[in-house]
Amino acid sequence: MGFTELKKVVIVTESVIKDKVLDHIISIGAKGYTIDTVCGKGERGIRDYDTLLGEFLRNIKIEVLTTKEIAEKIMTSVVEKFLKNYAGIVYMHDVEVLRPEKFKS
Amino acid sequence: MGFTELKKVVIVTESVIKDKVLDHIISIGAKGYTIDTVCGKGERGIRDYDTLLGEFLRNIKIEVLTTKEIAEKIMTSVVEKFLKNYAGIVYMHDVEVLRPEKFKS
Amino acid sequence: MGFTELKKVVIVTESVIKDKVLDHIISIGAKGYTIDTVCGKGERGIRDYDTLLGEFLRNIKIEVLTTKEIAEKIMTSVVEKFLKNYAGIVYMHDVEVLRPEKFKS
Amino acid sequence: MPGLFDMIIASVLSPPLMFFVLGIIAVIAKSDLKIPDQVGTSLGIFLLVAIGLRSGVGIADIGIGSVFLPALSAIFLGFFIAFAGYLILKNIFKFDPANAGCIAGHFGAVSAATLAVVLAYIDRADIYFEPFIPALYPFMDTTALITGIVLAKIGMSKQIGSNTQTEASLRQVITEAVSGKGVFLLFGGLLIGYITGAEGSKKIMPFYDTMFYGILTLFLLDIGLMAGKRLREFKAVGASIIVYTVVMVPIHGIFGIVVGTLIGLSVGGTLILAAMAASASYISAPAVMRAALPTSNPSIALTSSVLLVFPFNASAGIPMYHYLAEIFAKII
Amino acid sequence: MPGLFDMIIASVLSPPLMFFVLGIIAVIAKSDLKIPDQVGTSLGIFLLVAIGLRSGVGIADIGIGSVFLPALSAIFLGFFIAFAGYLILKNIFKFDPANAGCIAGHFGAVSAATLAVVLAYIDRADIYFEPFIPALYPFMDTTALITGIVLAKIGMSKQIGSNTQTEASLRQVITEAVSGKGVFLLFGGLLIGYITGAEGSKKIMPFYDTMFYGILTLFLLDIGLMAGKRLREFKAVGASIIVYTVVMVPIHGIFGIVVGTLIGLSVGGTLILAAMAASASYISAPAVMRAALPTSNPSIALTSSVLLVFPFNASAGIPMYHYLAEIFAKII
Amino acid sequence: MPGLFDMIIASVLSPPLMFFVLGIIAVIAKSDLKIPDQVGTSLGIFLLVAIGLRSGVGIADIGIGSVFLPALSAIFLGFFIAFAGYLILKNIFKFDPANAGCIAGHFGAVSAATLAVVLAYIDRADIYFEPFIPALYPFMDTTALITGIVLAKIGMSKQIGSNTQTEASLRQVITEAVSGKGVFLLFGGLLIGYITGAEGSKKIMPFYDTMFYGILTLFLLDIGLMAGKRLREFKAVGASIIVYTVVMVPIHGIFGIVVGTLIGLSVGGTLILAAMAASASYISAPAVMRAALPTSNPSIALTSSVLLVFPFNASAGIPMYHYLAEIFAKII
Ligand SMILES: Nc1ncnc2c1ncn2[C@@H]1O[C@H](COP(=O)(O)O)[C@@H](O)[C@H]1O
Ligand SMILES: Nc1ncnc2c1ncn2[C@@H]1O[C@H](COP(=O)(O)O)[C@@H](O)[C@H]1O
Ligand SMILES: Nc1ncnc2c1ncn2[C@@H]1O[C@H](COP(=O)(O)O)[C@@H](O)[C@H]1O
Ligand code: NA
Ligand code: NA
Ligand code: NA
Repeated sequence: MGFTELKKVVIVTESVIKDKVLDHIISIGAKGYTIDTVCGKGERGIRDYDTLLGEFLRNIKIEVLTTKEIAEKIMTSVVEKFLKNYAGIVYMHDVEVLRPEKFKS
Repeated sequence: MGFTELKKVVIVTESVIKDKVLDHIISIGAKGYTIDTVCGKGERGIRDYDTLLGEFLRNIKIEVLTTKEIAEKIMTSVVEKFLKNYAGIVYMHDVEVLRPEKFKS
Repeated sequence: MGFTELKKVVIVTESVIKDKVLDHIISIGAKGYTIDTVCGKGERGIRDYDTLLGEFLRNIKIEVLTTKEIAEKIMTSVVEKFLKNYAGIVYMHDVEVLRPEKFKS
Repeated sequence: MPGLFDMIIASVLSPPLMFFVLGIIAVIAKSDLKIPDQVGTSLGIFLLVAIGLRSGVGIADIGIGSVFLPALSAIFLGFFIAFAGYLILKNIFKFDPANAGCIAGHFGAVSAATLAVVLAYIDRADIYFEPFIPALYPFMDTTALITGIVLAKIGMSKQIGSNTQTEASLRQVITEAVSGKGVFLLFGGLLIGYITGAEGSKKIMPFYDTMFYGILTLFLLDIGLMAGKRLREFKAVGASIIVYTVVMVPIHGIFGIVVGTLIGLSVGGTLILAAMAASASYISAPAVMRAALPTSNPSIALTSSVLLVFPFNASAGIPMYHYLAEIFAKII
Repeated sequence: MPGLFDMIIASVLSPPLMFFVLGIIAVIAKSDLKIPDQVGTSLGIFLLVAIGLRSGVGIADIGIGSVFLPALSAIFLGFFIAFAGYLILKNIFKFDPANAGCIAGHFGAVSAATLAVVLAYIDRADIYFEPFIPALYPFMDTTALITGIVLAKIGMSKQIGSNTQTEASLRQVITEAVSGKGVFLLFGGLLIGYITGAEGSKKIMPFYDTMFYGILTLFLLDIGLMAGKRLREFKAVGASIIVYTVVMVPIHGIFGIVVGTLIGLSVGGTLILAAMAASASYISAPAVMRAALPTSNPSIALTSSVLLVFPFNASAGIPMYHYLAEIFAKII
Repeated sequence: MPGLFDMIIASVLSPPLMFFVLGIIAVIAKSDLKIPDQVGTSLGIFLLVAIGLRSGVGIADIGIGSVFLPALSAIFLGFFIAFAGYLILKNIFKFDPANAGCIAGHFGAVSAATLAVVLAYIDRADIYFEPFIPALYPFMDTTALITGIVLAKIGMSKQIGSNTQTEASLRQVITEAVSGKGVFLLFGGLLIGYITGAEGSKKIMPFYDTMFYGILTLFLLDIGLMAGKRLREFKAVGASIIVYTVVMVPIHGIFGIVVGTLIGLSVGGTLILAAMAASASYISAPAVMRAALPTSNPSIALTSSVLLVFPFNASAGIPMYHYLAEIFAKII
């Protein structure tokens, strides 16, 4: 088993658009994702979900391991499609994996 | 204080084997870890823990900062020992730390 | 939209100093952060928050995207100011972002 | 009936409102108090199920026929308040369509906490009401949210000169509004209460009844904490929303009184209808609006709902509507 | 005693089952309703402690001696259902050892929700039962899980021709099954109820008694939500499990009736024993099996347990076992 | 009054203490049982609000004047226990200032669980107490925490020869101690109970009263689980803390009895005051101390509080204080 280089894309955005974002990244070609609920602060102020408001002030963090091409496509399209109107950031970096076929179509 | 390069290994796998995986990475030489509960999707479908089933459909994400050698050993052995039968991924990337002695035996 | 290289700094430390650490990194020049509650193990033993003790044995993980200069300043100052007396680690690595202006003063 | 002033004082000094105030004080005093979020959510679930069950048992008693006209009226009120609100906010206060629809939807929709508070009020005042009235909540609430969203989408599509997307997502808007947690629980509890009736639900009602007022206090403590956190957003609310709130909330209440009296409800029933009409939503509406209207900022409506509308209704509003409902009942 | 058909209708229309159905509907209607997971877990904790306490107080009343034979019978039932299930699943339905043991363990184990539902049924029907019977749950449950796991491990080691690992981990399997949350809470509650007795536990029982049925409704709502989410997995279940379920669940119930009647339990006690035997576990068993048998897929057993076994038992099954228990009691 | 020995046995066999023990056993037995953390936190919130409300209603009854002297005494006890503790720990047991202050603060502060347990004890023993006594908790608790922190800071600044930072943060220390969740809830409940009185709170008290003992059992189960997890830290506690605990806890209780008797409290009131004085905090104090005194290690105090102080007080301590309070009442 050798190590293969892939990209990890991270998206932090509003919980209310969770399903739309997940459908979107799968449609672009991601084979999976890992997701968690987080809090944060950015241009749009503090987003801290510990209230009755449920999803409203909650952030999600989505991590996707995928190829460089799909990673770049995810980044640009997520900014275009979602981050104009919704709070969020997106970034990526290199990672090394075993079993690269798990992450490719 | 200068910056030293180390590896960060990330393991996402099933919560039911949490203790076994943690014991394993410590036994290989990791000095610590950070762990959290996450949801996700991959080859084995959606794993979303918000149910009565407790650990059954829950993922954990384990992050370990360690040397390159131990990192590689963790990756290959975790795939061998656990990821044949359990859902999961493992990957690593470079990080820079201060106080490198904290992470080495 | 081209990709710009920035640093991601990660701090894992005790929940009781959350506000102080957040104020500190903002004062140094970070424009935002993402924060979550985690468990972990290190030099100071196991820190697992699932008890009545609230913050006492809870870790937080803070992630900050920022420039290399500020990242380095955050790392050294957090070690100086907090990690002498409180459990914790801090590390950083490169990431690529779109819209770099979001992360700079 | 005691004087209006005494009724207001009694409302202000009732445990539920005092717990709300305690929550606000906790935030101001920088206390680390919080109701853990999963527990807060569950308190709300409990209250909605309890209200639903009680109403369902009530309907089983008096027959489903008498619910028809009141349900229509609730739909009318939800629609009318949101529709008028949209026009006022867009044309008089110059909001863009997305924010006009968003705010109008919040004000037309119903606050579950206000509904619980008015039920506690009525119980204290010991006046009769048709037991199914609380069950009108979903009708008014859903209609208002859909109206606000649809009007906003129409307004936006007019501006950018296209309505393809609007058509496509209208069904989704309606589905989401109808299947929203609050509406679903109240309807579900209602159905179960209706089907099992007083006899069948006998074993479970002690739980829901004994705990109702106590749970309400903790729920309002939680809402108070949320309201307290919104205080720092208050300056962002802006004069126009404050004016809109102060003028329209009592008018919405009066709409409710007029409609309730005209369709022949008792004073108690009319009062509940008025409180629902006057209330503005803040728990479910913000997330619904944020998802449906990406360019809207529900923070404004939310802050106003929880810092102005709720405290007003829970203190002076409800006794006022009660007072007016008595008068109207005599006139008509 | 009313006719069987009426008894079934009454069960279907009882609040607990209706809340279960409401949960399923919520998922189908794509409602965002969920019982927060920590709260759902706590509802289960409450029910187990309440059942344990009540049983313990009961045993304190009648003396511990009379529990011995019933406990042995529960162990026998747990062992027998899992053992027979393993052979049937492996030899007739051609499952591999890991999955045969996994599924057989689920069906031999006990569903706490079914236990709560049969207690609610008995309370409604107002029939006598030996108060310690619910305390047999841990005996039957633990035995079945261990039997399923051990048989699977033996079957697997035969296939790969080695049994070193099996020996080593048998102790671990037993420890885990016995210290599992459900078993532990019921036993713990039992002990406390037994030691403190009716007098000592007087102060705490109003809490556990008043809230039992209400908590049960919310718990079943949560189980309904979980069941609803499993619907999309239903096609993965496969014909063989469906056949196994449909044929074996009533037979397991009848085993329970026969054993209960033979050892001289009352009709009520026999009915509870039968419901436990017929029930299949879905809350704790999947995680236990997934950890102990890495190559098994507990999803299949889980889906069948919650979508077939539980609804059958909670609607038609329990009245049927009641009916048969009455008949058997007369025959023997 | 039954003999001391019988009173101790009755305390040991009371459901609350047995649930505490059950929690410890669960950890030892490696059970996967846990009370989900948000729910555990909420159980504590419930208990504090309930105690506060009850006391407030009590004060409304007897007038606020009679609270003044007892409140002063509680402040005195909190200060004195922390102050004496600091001196003893620093000079006799040779702790550094930070840890001396940290430990002394924990022992001067009050455990809400012990307060609830002594209330359950008194209710069982059916003896009278001034209803406002539980409301003294915040006075004693806050004073002790602040005293411990301030003494530690003074001690530290002496060592490093500077006290600028101490001055600056004293206000912060006090603010944090006073606005801490526990203190805030008890005070808040108290105020609401006081303002609404018995009549106004009639609707909500059934909830708080019916559930108090039941919630207490689950809360103590949770504390037992936490205590069990601390077992592995026990060897880190060290002989000096064990000696300090064993000697000082009963002495703290006796301080409470003396003060209570001197200011003319009833035996019941004196007993509650003594239990508060003898108790040591473990839920809120550790995080407060960890934040305020970065070089302290609250684990030591915490482990001792929950594994030594609480079990002692909840079993033998409270009956002993009761016994002594009766004697003192006769002497003075
Ligand atoms: N510089 C940053 N570093 C880390 N996370 C950030 C940063 N800026 C924003 N975020 C995260 O992205 C969310 C939305 O950001 P924004 O759109 O800037 O309000 C915030 O709530 C944070 O969770
Ligand atoms: N491409 C991916 N990117 C990020 N996380 C993944 C990916 N694939 C799988 N995962 C995570 O690993 C878990 C197990 O994956 P699998 O074994 O493929 O089902 C999933 O539930 C996800 O949390
Ligand atoms: N080698 C490591 N890898 C990942 N996380 C670590 C490591 N060491 C420590 N941590 C995290 O940092 C926290 C504090 O570490 P420490 O100060 O070493 O006790 C731990 O509870 C972990 O969450
Ligand atoms: Na309204
Ligand atoms: Na069974
Ligand atoms: Na004390």
